[in-house]
Amino acid sequence: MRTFPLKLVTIIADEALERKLVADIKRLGAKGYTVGKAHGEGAKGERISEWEGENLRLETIVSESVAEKILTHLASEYFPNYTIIAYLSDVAVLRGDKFV
Amino acid sequence: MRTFPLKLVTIIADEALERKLVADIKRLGAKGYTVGKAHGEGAKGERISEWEGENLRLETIVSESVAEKILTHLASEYFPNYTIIAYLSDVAVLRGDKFV
Amino acid sequence: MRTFPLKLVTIIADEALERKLVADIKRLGAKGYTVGKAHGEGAKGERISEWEGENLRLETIVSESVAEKILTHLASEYFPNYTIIAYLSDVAVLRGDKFV
Amino acid sequence: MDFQAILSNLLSPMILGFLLGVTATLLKSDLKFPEELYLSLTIYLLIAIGLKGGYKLSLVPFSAVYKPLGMAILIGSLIPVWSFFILRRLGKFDVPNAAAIAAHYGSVSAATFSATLAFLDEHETSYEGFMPGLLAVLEVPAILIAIFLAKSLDRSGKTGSLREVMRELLTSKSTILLVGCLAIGLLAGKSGWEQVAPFFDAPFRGVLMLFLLEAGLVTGRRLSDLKRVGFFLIGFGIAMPILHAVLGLIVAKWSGLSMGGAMIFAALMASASYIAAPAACRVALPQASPTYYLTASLAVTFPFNIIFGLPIYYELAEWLYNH
Amino acid sequence: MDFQAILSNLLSPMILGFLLGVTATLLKSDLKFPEELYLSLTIYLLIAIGLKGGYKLSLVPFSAVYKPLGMAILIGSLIPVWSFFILRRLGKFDVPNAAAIAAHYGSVSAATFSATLAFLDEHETSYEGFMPGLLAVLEVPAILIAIFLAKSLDRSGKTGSLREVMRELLTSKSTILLVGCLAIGLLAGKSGWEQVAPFFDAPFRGVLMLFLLEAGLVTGRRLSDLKRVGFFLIGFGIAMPILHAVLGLIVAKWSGLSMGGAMIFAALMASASYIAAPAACRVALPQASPTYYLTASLAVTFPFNIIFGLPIYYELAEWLYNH
Amino acid sequence: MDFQAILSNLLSPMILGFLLGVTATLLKSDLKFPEELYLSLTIYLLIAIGLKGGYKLSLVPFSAVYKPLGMAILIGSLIPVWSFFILRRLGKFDVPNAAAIAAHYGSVSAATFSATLAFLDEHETSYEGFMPGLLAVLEVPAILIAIFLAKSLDRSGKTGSLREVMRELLTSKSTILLVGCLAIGLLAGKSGWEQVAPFFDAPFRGVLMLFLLEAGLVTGRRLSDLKRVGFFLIGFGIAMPILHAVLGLIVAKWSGLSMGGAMIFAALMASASYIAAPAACRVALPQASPTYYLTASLAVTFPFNIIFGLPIYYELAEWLYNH
Ligand SMILES: Nc1ncnc2c1ncn2[C@@H]1O[C@H](COP(=O)(O)O)[C@@H](O)[C@H]1O
Ligand SMILES: Nc1ncnc2c1ncn2[C@@H]1O[C@H](COP(=O)(O)O)[C@@H](O)[C@H]1O
Ligand SMILES: Nc1ncnc2c1ncn2[C@@H]1O[C@H](COP(=O)(O)O)[C@@H](O)[C@H]1O
Ligand code: NA
Ligand code: NA
Ligand code: NA
Repeated sequence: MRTFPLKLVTIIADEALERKLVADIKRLGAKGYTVGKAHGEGAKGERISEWEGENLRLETIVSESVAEKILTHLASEYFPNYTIIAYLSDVAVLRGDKFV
Repeated sequence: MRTFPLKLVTIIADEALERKLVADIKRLGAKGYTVGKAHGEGAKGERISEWEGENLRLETIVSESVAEKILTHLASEYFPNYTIIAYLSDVAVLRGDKFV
Repeated sequence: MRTFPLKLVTIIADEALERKLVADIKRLGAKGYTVGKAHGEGAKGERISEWEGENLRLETIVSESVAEKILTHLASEYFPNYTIIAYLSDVAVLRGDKFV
Repeated sequence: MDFQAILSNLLSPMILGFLLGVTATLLKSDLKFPEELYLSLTIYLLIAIGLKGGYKLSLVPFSAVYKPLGMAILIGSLIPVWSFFILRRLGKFDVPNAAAIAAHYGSVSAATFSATLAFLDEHETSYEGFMPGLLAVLEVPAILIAIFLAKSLDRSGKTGSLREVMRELLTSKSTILLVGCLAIGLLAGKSGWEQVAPFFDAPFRGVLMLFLLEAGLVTGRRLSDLKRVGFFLIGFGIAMPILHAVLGLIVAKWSGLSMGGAMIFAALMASASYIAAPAACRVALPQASPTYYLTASLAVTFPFNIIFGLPIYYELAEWLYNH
Repeated sequence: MDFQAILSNLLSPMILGFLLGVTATLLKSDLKFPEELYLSLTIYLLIAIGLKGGYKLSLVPFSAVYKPLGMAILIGSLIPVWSFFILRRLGKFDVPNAAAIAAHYGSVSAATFSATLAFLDEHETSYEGFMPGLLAVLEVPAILIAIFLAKSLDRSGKTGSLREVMRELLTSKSTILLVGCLAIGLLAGKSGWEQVAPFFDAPFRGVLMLFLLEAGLVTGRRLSDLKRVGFFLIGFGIAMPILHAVLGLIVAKWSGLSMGGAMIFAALMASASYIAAPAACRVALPQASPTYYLTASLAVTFPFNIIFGLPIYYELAEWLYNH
Repeated sequence: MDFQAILSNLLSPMILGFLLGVTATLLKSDLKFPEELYLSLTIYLLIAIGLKGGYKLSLVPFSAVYKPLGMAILIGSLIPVWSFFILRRLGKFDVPNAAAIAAHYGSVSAATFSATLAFLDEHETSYEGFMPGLLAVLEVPAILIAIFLAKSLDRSGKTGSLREVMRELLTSKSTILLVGCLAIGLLAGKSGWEQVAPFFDAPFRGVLMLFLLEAGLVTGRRLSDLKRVGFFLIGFGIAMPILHAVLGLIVAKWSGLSMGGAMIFAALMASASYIAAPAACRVALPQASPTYYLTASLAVTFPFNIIFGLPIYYELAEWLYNH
């Protein structure tokens, strides 16, 4: 089975940011994304889930260059103000052309 | 702590496929799996969650050869028709024998 | 964009263990964590979700040494008795200092 | 046609709730129902319909049931056949899409059924208590027939086995709840019904309003697909219900149903499935596109039926029964 | 034994709902309740029981309560002891499993309690209003005692601290809701109760039916484990409830309870926990297998109690109170 | 001040439910409502308020509405201005935090509104049916004004565009449900209202109790933040509601509202938003810390209003209307 090496960008952020984040990553070149619900704790302490909404966990598989663009954008536009973290990992996908 | 290198196969697919997918990956050698809910967007556009059901995000930790079999099977049986993507990543587990 | 290599520890366990697990990983040095819901099947067979509660999927990004400590602790305190698995993967984060 | 009747139907809280849902989506509101609430409302409606139907069934002689039941199954089995050929020939749809759409129009919608009950209650028109039995029975055959058509004509082997599909349909959520609760209502009788009626009867129309609000939210999101599905399918989604309703009214009168019963019979024939058929098609006909079958059934036929269809069918029924 | 009584109980919508749930699972139906619906129904039932119990408690003299309360705690504390030794000696279970099962049988089930209330309402038998107080009080001690037994006998150190367990039990969802709402009902009195009764009283039995349908779905999934747990545990799961019910009836009469109250007292003794005990055992006795304790309590004792137990205990109570 | 009134309010099931929720959190109970249940309860309350308000609006002459409506918008627009400057000058808050807190106190709380309705029903005091209209109208302007203040004073560019914020507020869940259901109630009239009343009217106070129990759970978790927010904000969270209520009462009387209507008007002015404002601030003022605005509105003002505020405002209203 031939697989293609790509980057998985995982973003954990305030649920209220979903629309904005999705619009931004699409603009930067992501061809798709997957979102799940999550809650957690970080520097800003535990979120009080229901009344404020929970976190989301957004994953998008992209090429290295798009991953770079997404991280740069997050670092400048989101990190200073919003409850958000992001990380990269390596994945191997079938049908690499679907994602780039 | 001694860890063992294994493959994590992540499958994102239409929730309606859960039974079928679980049966298939077990048959191909997976010893366990974990499923969470997700929604997302890809080539087929956004899913209208509630009425059609959401996506699922299935993870299974397997040996490299089982991972290979699962991907090959997905590529031939699922990719042509269903809403589905799959990718591989490297993980290190404790108690490697539990997974193979 | 400069990124820092860190470890992502993923723990899949009985939902009832959330408090205990969170307390333990914090004590061992984790600066944050993210939890999502999941269900699954492993050596102990399928969980009967609603009445017993589901599984949780806890992720924490930590330094290699903290990851080591968490795994060692899980192996001795949790693995013998509880429904739990854990694995490590490599991730690259922005702002590495946030996590160590 | 009496526009008064359409207008007065438009002003029922259920229809207004549906329109509010559509409007909210068009305004890009963040209003969203939790998936679990939608599932819970569906479970509630199916149980409530089943229990009340079963209880009412326990009150009437069973002999009246055979004829309408048989006719319902007959028409329900024919609708997917002619729909399939119309979609293939006139609509130029490929086999999987034609079959999937045909499955939806042959099967029935519990939401439309509920709206019909509320409509008749509001018009103080009585009806046979066993109609939920027809709802339960009509869900399955059309889907099986449509999938069978697709399989006979498309031998690519990519469709699931018919046997499997049948098993899944017969044990599907809606069949189990409807048939099971019909049986419970029948067995538990009057004293049983009275124990649960404060939960399953009195609040029914309020819950239905909530449900239709959510249905409106989903429909609204489908509206943008209308341009993609093309004029043919939109026309199909309006013409077929009217045709099937007229057919239903005639057959219902011939079967000896009351006017209220005939109205329900017609609405069932006119309705397109939104629970069982999409679920079955996603698994058994994965090549068929939800854009076609869901948009037609949710964004065209469902609103048409509950907004314009019900008062029209009611007028037709009155006309038929008074001549 | 009067089979009429069992049959008539079988035909209540609640029991039929339970059986429908079991049937759906056996048919491998995809019918599933969202976890959140199940949690919401549990919250509703606990609050409704608590509020009504508190309100009724505000109507009767408090002096009548001491004796049955004391006896309930006494028996509730002894049940896990003898159950534990029976399971060890006759059942050959290891310490953690014996303790976990004993914890379940000593503790009580709010679902069985609710079904008993519905049963008595249907039979127009009155009962003391303070019975929900017993339900609240009986949940905790048996679990603590069983875990204490396990800890004393098993020094491997793998069990959580008893103090921690006690704190968790006393602040658990069910204790907080039951005790808290008993207090609310008591404080808010008649005018308070009337404000919330249309939500927490009238629909109670309908909601209970929905809940038991879900309970049936879960029980059905456990049935396949019956062969794994063996005959001993199945027998245990039927014999012990009967024994505890008879004991309960005698003690209840001695404590001065009415026949209806005695019936509830007996049903509480006979019931096995399904909320508090599993939650506690998962954390405090992780070596114990849910296959044993959940299958016994959910797939054997719970259905036995609500289907056969209730009419049997009722007959026994009638016999006892008319002699 | 009449302590009897406060005590009797304290003994309503709704307030006791709230206190139970707070207590449960302080006891570190695992009691938690599924997020979906909370969302569903919110949807229910908003629809129920809207429908009933719309129906009642259909009964009264519309001419009575203009004056109170205009005054409500006027005061609702001024509250954030003076609150902002008080918070900046006296409270030493930075611009984003002062603006976010001001947005909360200028906007209104549907939960406080619901509790006020229940309070008046319990005191058999009638009120104008169109008050939910004020609730709907008052939610938005204060938030816009507060965000506008923040933007004018803070040019770092990190805030979202005001236009975007306005669009999101006008199409937000609560606005859509309130305004939409007001319209539905108005259009559907008496016969429409009667169809849905068994679901949206009779159980209202019971559902409200459930909702306030959950509100108590969330408030309890915020209590630990009280020490972090400091004395100034706690004082602000108590003094401003009283001030705004007194202002509200005077203006309401001047506008020709009945005593019950004036009480609701005052409670609206006194209340701080908990749905629309936090949602807007999270996105538009991300630099503002939820610790301040949520703790003040949820852990100080909300409990103060429903526990002490309602009876106090009622006394004041009685005094004002009898002199
Ligand atoms: N590039 C991507 N990254 C992450 N998830 C994706 C991506 N593309 C598709 N998906 C997920 O896979 C599902 C099916 O994709 P598709 O078949 O392309 O519509 C979507 O609903 C997404 O949840
Ligand atoms: N091979 C695997 N891959 C992914 N998840 C697994 C695997 N094995 C077990 N799990 C998860 O871990 C939980 C506990 O496993 P076990 O203790 O083996 O029953 C299961 O319920 C699954 O969610
Ligand atoms: N070290 C970490 N590992 C995993 N998730 C984290 C970590 N730190 C923060 N998070 C997640 O990111 C969210 C925001 O973090 P923060 O902005 O630091 O409060 C938290 O609610 C967590 O869900
Ligand atoms: Na049809
Ligand atoms: Na017991
Ligand atoms: Na205000």
